[in-house]
Amino acid sequence: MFEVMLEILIKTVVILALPLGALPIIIHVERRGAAFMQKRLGPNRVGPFGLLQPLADVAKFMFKEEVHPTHVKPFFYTAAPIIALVVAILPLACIPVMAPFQAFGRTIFPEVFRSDMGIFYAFAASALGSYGILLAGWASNNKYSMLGALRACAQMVSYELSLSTSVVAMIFLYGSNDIHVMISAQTGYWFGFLPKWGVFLQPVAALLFLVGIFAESNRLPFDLAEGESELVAGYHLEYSSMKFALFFMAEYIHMIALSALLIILFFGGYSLLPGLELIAEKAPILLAVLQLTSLGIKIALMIWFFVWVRWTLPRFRYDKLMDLGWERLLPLGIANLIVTVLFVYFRNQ
Amino acid sequence: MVADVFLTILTVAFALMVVFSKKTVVSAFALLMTLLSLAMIFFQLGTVFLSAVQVLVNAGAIAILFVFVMMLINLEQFGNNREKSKVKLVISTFTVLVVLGVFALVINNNIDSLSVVNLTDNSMKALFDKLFNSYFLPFEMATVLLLAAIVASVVIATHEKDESIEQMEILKAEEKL
Amino acid sequence: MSIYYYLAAFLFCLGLLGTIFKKDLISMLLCLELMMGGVALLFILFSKSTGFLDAQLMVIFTMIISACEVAVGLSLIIALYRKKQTIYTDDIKIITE
Amino acid sequence: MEFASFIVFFIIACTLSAVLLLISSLLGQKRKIVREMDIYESGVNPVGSATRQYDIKFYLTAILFLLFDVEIVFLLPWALAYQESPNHDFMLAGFIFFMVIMLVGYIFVINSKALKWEE
Repeated sequence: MFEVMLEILIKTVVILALPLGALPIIIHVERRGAAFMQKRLGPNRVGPFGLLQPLADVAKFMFKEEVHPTHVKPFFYTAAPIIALVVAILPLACIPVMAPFQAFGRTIFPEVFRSDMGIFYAFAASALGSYGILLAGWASNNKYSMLGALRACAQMVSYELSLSTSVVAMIFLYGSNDIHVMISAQTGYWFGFLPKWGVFLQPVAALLFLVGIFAESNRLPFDLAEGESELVAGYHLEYSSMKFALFFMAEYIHMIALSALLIILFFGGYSLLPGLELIAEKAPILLAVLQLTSLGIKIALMIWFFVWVRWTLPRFRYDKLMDLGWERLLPLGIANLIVTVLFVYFRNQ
Repeated sequence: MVADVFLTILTVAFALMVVFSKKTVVSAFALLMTLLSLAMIFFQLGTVFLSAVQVLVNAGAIAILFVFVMMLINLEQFGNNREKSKVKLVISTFTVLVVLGVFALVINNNIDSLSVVNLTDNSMKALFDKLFNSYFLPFEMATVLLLAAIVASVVIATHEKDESIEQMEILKAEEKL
Repeated sequence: MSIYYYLAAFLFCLGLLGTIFKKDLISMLLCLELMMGGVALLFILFSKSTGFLDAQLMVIFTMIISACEVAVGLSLIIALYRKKQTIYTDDIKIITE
Repeated sequence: MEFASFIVFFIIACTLSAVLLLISSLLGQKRKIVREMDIYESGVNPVGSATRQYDIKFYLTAILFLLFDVEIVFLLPWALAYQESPNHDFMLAGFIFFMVIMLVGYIFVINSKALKWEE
């Protein structure tokens, strides 16, 4: 009993510490990346190359005055950032960081809880993401906040549909909803050089999922919820100091969790990157570390892609955004699903 | 056992909040929390798929719908009053007693013979097989029901565009003048 | 686990009472959802105690039906509100215009 | 076991966020300036209330999301059951029926212009 509890605790702490520890680095990379793309310098005063800037930011968030406006609904106003962060963290619980391994006489699964319904759980948890935003907008009792929250919510639910169709297509292809089975189906090579990733099987589904996670995490080009020119800051307009920081953290953790799901479904999850097998063959003891590194590199590239897109594409207009979701991506997803099913059916004939 | 009692208390508290809260928006959020704690109970009972579906459909979509409607209708003008009518009180007491009586009868007669069967992960596959064999026709009929709901809700919610709310308000304002 | 049987009965009865006593339509729909939740819980408990999987399938159908019911019900409320500017049951005793 | 892991994870996540908020409310500076507590509306005096009526399109989006989401969620068990099923023809026929019904609904929604934001 004690051993089981210890195992759960260790897993929980590790799975929480990895993204939370990476958070300041990601934010720093985003700011430096933005500066790089705009030919600016970016934060470079605090510490060497500005590396200590994230720490300074955290300290600033903690010591800032907490403005608690009088017109808000106090309980929900305080609860909203907590709900947003907790809901963003929840999907991380079923994302495996490496293959199951043998230790202490039993198999240890490197995710917080092991269930073959893991992927359903992750999507259910990320479907709740809109509540923190909706609650913040409503509790703030401000027109900008309310409108931003409604927009964000409508946008998130619209893109969730096309995202779900691509997940159905992938589950159908793999024939299983167990994350480990999905990943082991993606290890190996076609023709000796092309990794067996899902993205090569289902490029359309991968595209839908990619667009979907941009909309779900409210990032540019879909950050209508906080379009500065019209809504000032959107749903977190009335928030300050740590409360604002929690929303900020929730957005980035949501990004990490959704990227991890994308990588599990389409880029082989923790399966080794091409080239790393050579090291793994020489030293099998390093396999777990190499898997963790592979997953980390994939997520880092994904995050860099987020930053890259942010400074490349302009923001959509709201009606165009909804039209794209409902009239382009949803039929595309359905058509993709039908074609996939028919293809599999006739191939087996 | 502790988890059972804790989850029950949680659910009961939120359910009471749904009925007795003064503000309808608070009721809606309490309903959301009730549905989520029900999902946790499903999870604890081992039906992870149903728990995920409960979160996706009931908590993820239905509760959002309620909140949206509350944003659409200006609820500040409506209090959340409960009616005080003696006829209703008598009828409802009678109904609740009948429901509880039937329930107690069923539970008391069968609870000893109800053996707890452990549903393992394999049962999920059996569940899906059953859904697409014995329950195939009801499943397809359910999609027809959904189609009917889609058509009905779009038609009902969008008809009579001339009488939109804003124009009604303009008319009211003119009447006052 | 048996405590959940009482929870299911409680949720159903509370929802029923709420549906009878509430005056506005939205709260009545909220209480209907409570009843649906109680029913779903009871189905899962029966499936768990008897081993029949059919009861779990009933939960799926319950959810589909509650989704349809909420969608159409809320549309009706919206239509009513646009027409009469009210959501109270007392104000809509006359249905025809 | 699964449930215990989930509960531990959930409680730790909640505690973490609550502690973060608590730290800042303990360390943060405290002042009381009346103007600062007012509604932010680009610096001018607030006009009207935030609980006004919003566009019905938001509501229609949510309702259609609910109904289509139910359909897509129940495709997931189908996708899992297909490989196991002995009779693939039967499953495919069911899928096609399902999709036809769903597409009829979808085409109706698009034709009714319920989701067009620009008139």
